[in-house]
Amino acid sequence: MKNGHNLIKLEVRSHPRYLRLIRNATYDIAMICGFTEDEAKDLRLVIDEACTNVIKHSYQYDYSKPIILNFFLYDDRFEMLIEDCGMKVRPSQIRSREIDNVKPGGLGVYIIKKLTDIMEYDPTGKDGPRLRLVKYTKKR
Amino acid sequence: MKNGHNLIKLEVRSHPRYLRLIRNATYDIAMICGFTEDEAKDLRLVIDEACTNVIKHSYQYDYSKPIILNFFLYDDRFEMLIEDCGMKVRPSQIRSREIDNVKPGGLGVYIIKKLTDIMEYDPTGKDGPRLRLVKYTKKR
Amino acid sequence: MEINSREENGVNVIILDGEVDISSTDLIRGKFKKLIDEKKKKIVVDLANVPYIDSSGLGLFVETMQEMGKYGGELKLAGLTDDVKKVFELTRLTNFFSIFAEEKEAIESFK
Amino acid sequence: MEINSREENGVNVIILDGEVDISSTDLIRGKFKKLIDEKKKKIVVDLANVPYIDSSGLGLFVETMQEMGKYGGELKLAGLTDDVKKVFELTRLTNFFSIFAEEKEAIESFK
Ligand SMILES: Nc1ncnc2c1ncn2[C@@H]1O[C@H](COP(=O)(O)OP(=O)(O)O)[C@@H](O)[C@H]1O
Ligand SMILES: Nc1ncnc2c1ncn2[C@@H]1O[C@H](COP(=O)(O)OP(=O)(O)O)[C@@H](O)[C@H]1O
Repeated sequence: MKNGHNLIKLEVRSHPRYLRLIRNATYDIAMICGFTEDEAKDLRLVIDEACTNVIKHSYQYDYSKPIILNFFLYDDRFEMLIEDCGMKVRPSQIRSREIDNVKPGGLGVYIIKKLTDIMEYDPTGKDGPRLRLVKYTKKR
Repeated sequence: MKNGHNLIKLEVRSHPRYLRLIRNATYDIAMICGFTEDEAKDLRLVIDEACTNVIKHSYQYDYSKPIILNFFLYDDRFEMLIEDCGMKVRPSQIRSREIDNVKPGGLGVYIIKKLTDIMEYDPTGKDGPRLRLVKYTKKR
Repeated sequence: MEINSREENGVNVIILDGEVDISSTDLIRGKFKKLIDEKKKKIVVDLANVPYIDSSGLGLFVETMQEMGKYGGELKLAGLTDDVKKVFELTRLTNFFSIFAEEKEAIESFK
Repeated sequence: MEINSREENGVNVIILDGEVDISSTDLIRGKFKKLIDEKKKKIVVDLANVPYIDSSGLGLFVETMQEMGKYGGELKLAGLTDDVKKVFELTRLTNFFSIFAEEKEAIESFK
């Protein structure tokens, strides 16, 4: 299966009730793309963490804003591009805390980084910030 | 939960491998919208039949074309708008066969009509034909 | 879609595992075609592990049944899950096919 | 998310049923808050029916554990499914919490 073009697009509002839909869709897409069940579950968690951060940080819990998810499959990698039109921050501000200094928050970015190969936050998108997440496929 | 605006948009290519994703997403969305499990399963079947017809008839099995699904929730109804950019036919051509004259094909439109309250095929959309499916919510 | 098959007492049993839609009907059709080419008269399709079916699956069974009818064969269905049974009922195909709760019963009915 | 609870031998058992993410953490937090307000020292959370958890759920447990620590209480976890356990391992929280295979063991460990 070789595809360089935009595979799938999912647009929802920034309401937590859509997280489950987003997770299930991501899992299905990852399975279609040939990832193993475990890898698909990892990507399901990654997208949840990324969208939760959009709701919390970018939209400050405003549940009525758009979240646009784009899924691309290339020969060597799977990409997820998460677009929103909320608050932009400096990329350096998207960072996880020290993992061994246990605190209630600050685990989302850590999980995303741990389970993907590239995490790139770009605040300069036309409509708002975008988070680009890349996972290389096994065949690499 | 009251929403008059576009709830959710899902865009995929016209490949059968996406049918499962489309079905699962529709099921999740219907559940979010407050339908019962049985109703959500009906809507899952309806969307499968509609998208299968787009792949077969509108795109003549070209698997690389866009299918755009829009889900709306109004106070009294749930709407699915299925857009493609393939062949347009006269609305009268979208019709099921006589159900008691058993033949291999011709069950899709019958199922769609049976499980929804309104089925409207509009070949005059800007980019191509659109199928509008409406299911009233119980609270009506 | 995973397809397994075996022969038991002269009955060809086809066991389907997975959802049936146009992404899997060609595979299943291929399996049926072989049996039809060999003019097999007794086929049982075990649907116990089929959680979902759409009209393309129903159409395939109707098609196969009608092809088999031409040489006096019959396709019987077994083990339908509730969701799958509902689609057969919706399209009034429950009368067109012999449907059994268990694969075993379907096989024995051919005796 | 469905939450059930009971008291057994002075231990407050919270049984969660469903996926844990920010759509359910407020509900769970409310349950914990009541017990913390009453300075309950022994809480067991039964996660056997939680197929999924994200960092907002982990954060909530850490928060609750730390609040309870202030008055000498402890939160213990039981029945983690494989997928949920993996998220605890990924974030190295398996050492931070006392984790038990069965709810019963977790309750008894408080004796
Ligand atoms: N989409 C985002 N927009 C703005 N800031 C973000 C976004 N995602 C993460 N951040 C920043 O990165 C920090 C770390 O995020 P995370 O690890 O998920 O922990 P938490 O959300 O619990 O603080 C956040 O506190 C926030 O400052
Ligand atoms: N999206 C579509 N575009 C063009 N024609 C369609 C479309 N959907 C249905 N039709 C027409 O309606 C007929 C009935 O469709 P259906 O009941 O699904 O049965 P089948 O697809 O097996 O023929 C089709 O044969 C076709 O002519």
